[in-house]
Amino acid sequence: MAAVKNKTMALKEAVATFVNDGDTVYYGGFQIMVPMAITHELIRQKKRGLKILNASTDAGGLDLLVGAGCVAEMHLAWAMNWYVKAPYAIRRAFQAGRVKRHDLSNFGATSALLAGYLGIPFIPVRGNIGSDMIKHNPRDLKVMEDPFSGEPIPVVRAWRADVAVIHAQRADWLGNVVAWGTRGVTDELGCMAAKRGVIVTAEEIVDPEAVRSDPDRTVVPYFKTLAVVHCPWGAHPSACRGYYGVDIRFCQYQGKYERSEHLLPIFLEQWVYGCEDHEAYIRKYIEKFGKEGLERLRPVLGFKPKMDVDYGYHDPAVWKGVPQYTDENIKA
Amino acid sequence: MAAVKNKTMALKEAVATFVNDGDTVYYGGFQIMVPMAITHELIRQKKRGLKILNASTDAGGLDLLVGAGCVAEMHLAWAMNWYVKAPYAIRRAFQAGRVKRHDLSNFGATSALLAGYLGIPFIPVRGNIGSDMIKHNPRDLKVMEDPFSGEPIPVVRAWRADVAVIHAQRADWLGNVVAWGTRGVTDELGCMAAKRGVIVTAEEIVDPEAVRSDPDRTVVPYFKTLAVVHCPWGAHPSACRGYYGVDIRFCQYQGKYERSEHLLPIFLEQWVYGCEDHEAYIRKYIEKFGKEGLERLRPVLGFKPKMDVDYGYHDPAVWKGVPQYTDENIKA
Amino acid sequence: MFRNYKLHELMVVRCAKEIRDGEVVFAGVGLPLITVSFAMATHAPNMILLTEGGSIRATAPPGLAITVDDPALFCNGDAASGMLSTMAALQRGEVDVAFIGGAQIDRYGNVNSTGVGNWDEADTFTYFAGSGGANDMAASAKRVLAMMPQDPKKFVERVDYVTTPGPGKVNGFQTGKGWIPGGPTMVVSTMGVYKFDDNTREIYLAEYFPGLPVERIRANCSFDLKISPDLKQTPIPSEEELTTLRSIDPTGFYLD
Amino acid sequence: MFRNYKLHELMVVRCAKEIRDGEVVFAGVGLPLITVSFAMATHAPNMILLTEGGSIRATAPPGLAITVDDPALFCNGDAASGMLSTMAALQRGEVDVAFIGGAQIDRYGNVNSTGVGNWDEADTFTYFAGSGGANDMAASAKRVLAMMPQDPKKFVERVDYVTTPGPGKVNGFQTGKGWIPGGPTMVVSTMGVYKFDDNTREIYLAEYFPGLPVERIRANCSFDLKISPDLKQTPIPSEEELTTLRSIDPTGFYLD
Repeated sequence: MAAVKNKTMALKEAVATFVNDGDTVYYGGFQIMVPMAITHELIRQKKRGLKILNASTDAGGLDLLVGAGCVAEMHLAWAMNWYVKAPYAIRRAFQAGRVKRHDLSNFGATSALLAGYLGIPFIPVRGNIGSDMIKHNPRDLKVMEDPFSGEPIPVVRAWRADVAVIHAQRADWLGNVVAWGTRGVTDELGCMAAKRGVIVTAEEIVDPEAVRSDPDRTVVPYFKTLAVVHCPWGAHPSACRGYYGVDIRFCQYQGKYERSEHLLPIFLEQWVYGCEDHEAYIRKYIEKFGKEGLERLRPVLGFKPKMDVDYGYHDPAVWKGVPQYTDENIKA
Repeated sequence: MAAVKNKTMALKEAVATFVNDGDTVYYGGFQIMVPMAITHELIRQKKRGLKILNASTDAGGLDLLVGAGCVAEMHLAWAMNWYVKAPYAIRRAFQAGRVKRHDLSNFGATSALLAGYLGIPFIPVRGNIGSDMIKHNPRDLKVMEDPFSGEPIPVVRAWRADVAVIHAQRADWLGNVVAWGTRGVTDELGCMAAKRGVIVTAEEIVDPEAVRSDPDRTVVPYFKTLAVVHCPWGAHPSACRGYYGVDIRFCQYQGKYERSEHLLPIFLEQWVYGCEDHEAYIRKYIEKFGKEGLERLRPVLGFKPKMDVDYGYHDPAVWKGVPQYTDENIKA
Repeated sequence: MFRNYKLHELMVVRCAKEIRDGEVVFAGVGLPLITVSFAMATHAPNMILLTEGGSIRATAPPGLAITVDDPALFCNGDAASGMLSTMAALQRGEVDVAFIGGAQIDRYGNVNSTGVGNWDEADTFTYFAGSGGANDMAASAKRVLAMMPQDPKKFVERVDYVTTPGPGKVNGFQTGKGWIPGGPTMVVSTMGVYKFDDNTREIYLAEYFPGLPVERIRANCSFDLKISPDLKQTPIPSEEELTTLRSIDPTGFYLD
Repeated sequence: MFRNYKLHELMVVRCAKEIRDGEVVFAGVGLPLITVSFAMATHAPNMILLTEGGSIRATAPPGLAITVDDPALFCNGDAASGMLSTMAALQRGEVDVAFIGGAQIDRYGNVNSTGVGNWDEADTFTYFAGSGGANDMAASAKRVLAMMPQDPKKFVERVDYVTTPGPGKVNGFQTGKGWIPGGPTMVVSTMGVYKFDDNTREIYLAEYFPGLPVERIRANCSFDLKISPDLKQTPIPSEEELTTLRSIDPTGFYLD
């Protein structure tokens, strides 16, 4: 029997192996769980011409990626570093014509990811009708006639990435990805729709036996996963549910660099190119802002499941030798 | 402050209050988790003209409902009492013109429920193209042109019931419904799409605090729920995950009655009309087939979640008084 | 009477009054989330809270949330199944009240949260974040409250980009026909409260904030603002209301 | 040589050989589920198992499952997110092999699992269960194995109801054009193994079961059955194969 494949690897190797220039990339997370360690590694490896798909993204991760010149197009609803109130690098790149934006509403984008997940070519949505998004994003949005009612209805094109990049709470070495506290928002959709598969950084790597004790929590099953990377603090400065909160001060600090065309390269030099990997980035953080900076991010724990759950199995062998139930009516 | 509403009630009251003749009903479960106690109560109350929506259904529950004359139309992919290899009462009702069948593939039906869940009027599917289902079910299925690619693609009309009826492992008295071991297959979709809401029978009723300790497991949130009924063995003779397996011998016994137009009324008289409620039905079962009949259905337990999960909360009050992070580059 | 409350407190207390007990409310981060926690703590204890990150709650979160997928929203939540589940409730028409923000609004209630300038001449266009869920909320909620800062560049004749169509005819689609939705139904700015004329579908000033002369409100609006014949002053929050409100955000994270 | 194995055992072992290690396999209840457990236990330890109830597994279930949403399929499963998740994988084209059953098949591989008789004259129509997932499997899996009983009423010139279109032109749709799928790719009946001619898209006998003369197989088919020039006998299961197989269903729940 062939050995079951262990998919754990270093982030450097995962990104080098599974992300190509020009790829369409599902970019995971929402306002938290932003795949920041992967973002830095994409920048370090000077990936170019990426086409990004996602619903909404915060904490400036995508702003860094665009500012570093990795992105050619973005299909999405919302991109921000909320803590400085704008996506500065994206704004500059759009003005300079370096990046194309294809805007949808948040549920328009989520529906496009859902259609990709379902393997269907498009899906109707209720939003977007009458907006300028229909004018400016004909690639993703059309208004058609509902063949059942004859009424006009917007439809969005299915989004399917080549590769998905996400940060998760846990994964096993086989590649099963576990999320709790809202099942990953849109990550389940974006990942399953990805054609080649998923690169996941996780706070903890566990044995498949742990995941299999509660398969309802799996949001990405192993057969979609390309690489599992053990990466504590992999979403920093965004939050990771149950592990750390948003580092608001660092988002603001990073945001001040994002704000200026001249300063951003200094940030990238110091915090991305100048750090060999995410561990080095966290070491630099501690050197510069102290361990108390990270300590401040620790969550209040104690919100633990309290229901007694058992998946229970029934063995059909019990039926062996049990006679048919019958009575006077059905004897024949 | 108004008191929070307790939605627990007797099944008799729930069905009398929330199901009207002529209603479109999402019929829960799949091969297991069939809402059998609700089925019996619908029959007892002589509900008429129901239009049933579901993907696939087994264990003869729907066959009894049709055989008792409650159903006018069925939109679905598959109906069976697998243990006698046919849906006999449905077959007879179709032949006599008493029931209309609108057939889709299983994922066609699931997609129709998903479209109802999403609040969109229709959704594309990959299956059904070229089949006779397109000829015979134009109400639910059309082939249209994908507005993005121009290729032909089947679409199914969204299904939205007036009311959904399901059996669940647990619910709280507020109406939150919990499922584990595959998240209810299609119940989450059929229930959320229901316009008036959901009647749920559950093996156990728990406090909201228990459910809230693990909100990822909620498949129907309380605001969609009309009535919560405590009903152990409520899916018998189908299975309830973690509580009991399929009662194959009883399915076969019931199936022998389903098989004959003349025998079915005797079954209904003895096991449905003749039992005041589901408790009486279970008492009758024990009288007739012994407690060992139920004991045989006990699952093998010990398949319990083993991951240490904490939803973790981060208090933004920690940021009070923490100065901005800065350095020589961004002093200005 | 002008010193004992803050502008945000006035806005939040005013907005909260639009929520009726037992309603389904879709709230984003920031002031809307404070607003619903305040409503739950006062006149709407049976309110049902939905958020974009997928939270469904019968109770206020255990503390402040600073993102729409904040762990706070899921700790002791009633359900948590991702954006699909709550946005689907919105699309099914089950949301009574939703909140949106925006950077520009025009006389016909079109809201812009995408950017200012001419989109077709990219170098003139200053991108904000994008629609996010704003367009979805306005498309499907029964009542839509917009909370916005007000100045002449923000209250304009015609928004530069229609992110969220208002209750009139936009881009060839007439709202209110068939299922086609109707945009914001009320606007609470930093200066007053606005509603829409059912016939002309034009915005008008319904309430002015205490101490703000109508002339100053007009001056912060670059179109000819209609004023309600029944113009009222927005009520000043009571001491009791302020005490409750401040207990929800004790460090002034949002309210300061 | 005809006495030491059962017909179902022969069918299961033959079908299992169609599964290659590492493939994604969609299996329904009964013989298919036994087939995949057998493949996992022998030559395909890295097979990926999906079921209609939503199970995704790297390992065989801890025991026999008797429904497609059986608890057995989720105990120690790798993922369990309902029918959406596995059927979506199917629609995305990620399933290598799927199994279907059926009550009738015709010379062009159309399969009927809906009912026999004339649908438009209801009183003549005997309903079976309906499509279930059969149509979906055949529409989207790369290879589709049909396991069916064979007699002249089941192997017919034209099925009474096309539940699952075969690899030819049906109801105006030509399979294999664009994304339009192609129906069953192999049929294992109770008498032999069938494949389809790439040009004529017609079914032909590729293997006969041990001890069954081709004439008897022809007699159990009501159209003029084509026979492969390379007709082979289906291999008899080895002792080792039978031992492994019987350990999966020790009480003979399916195999007897």
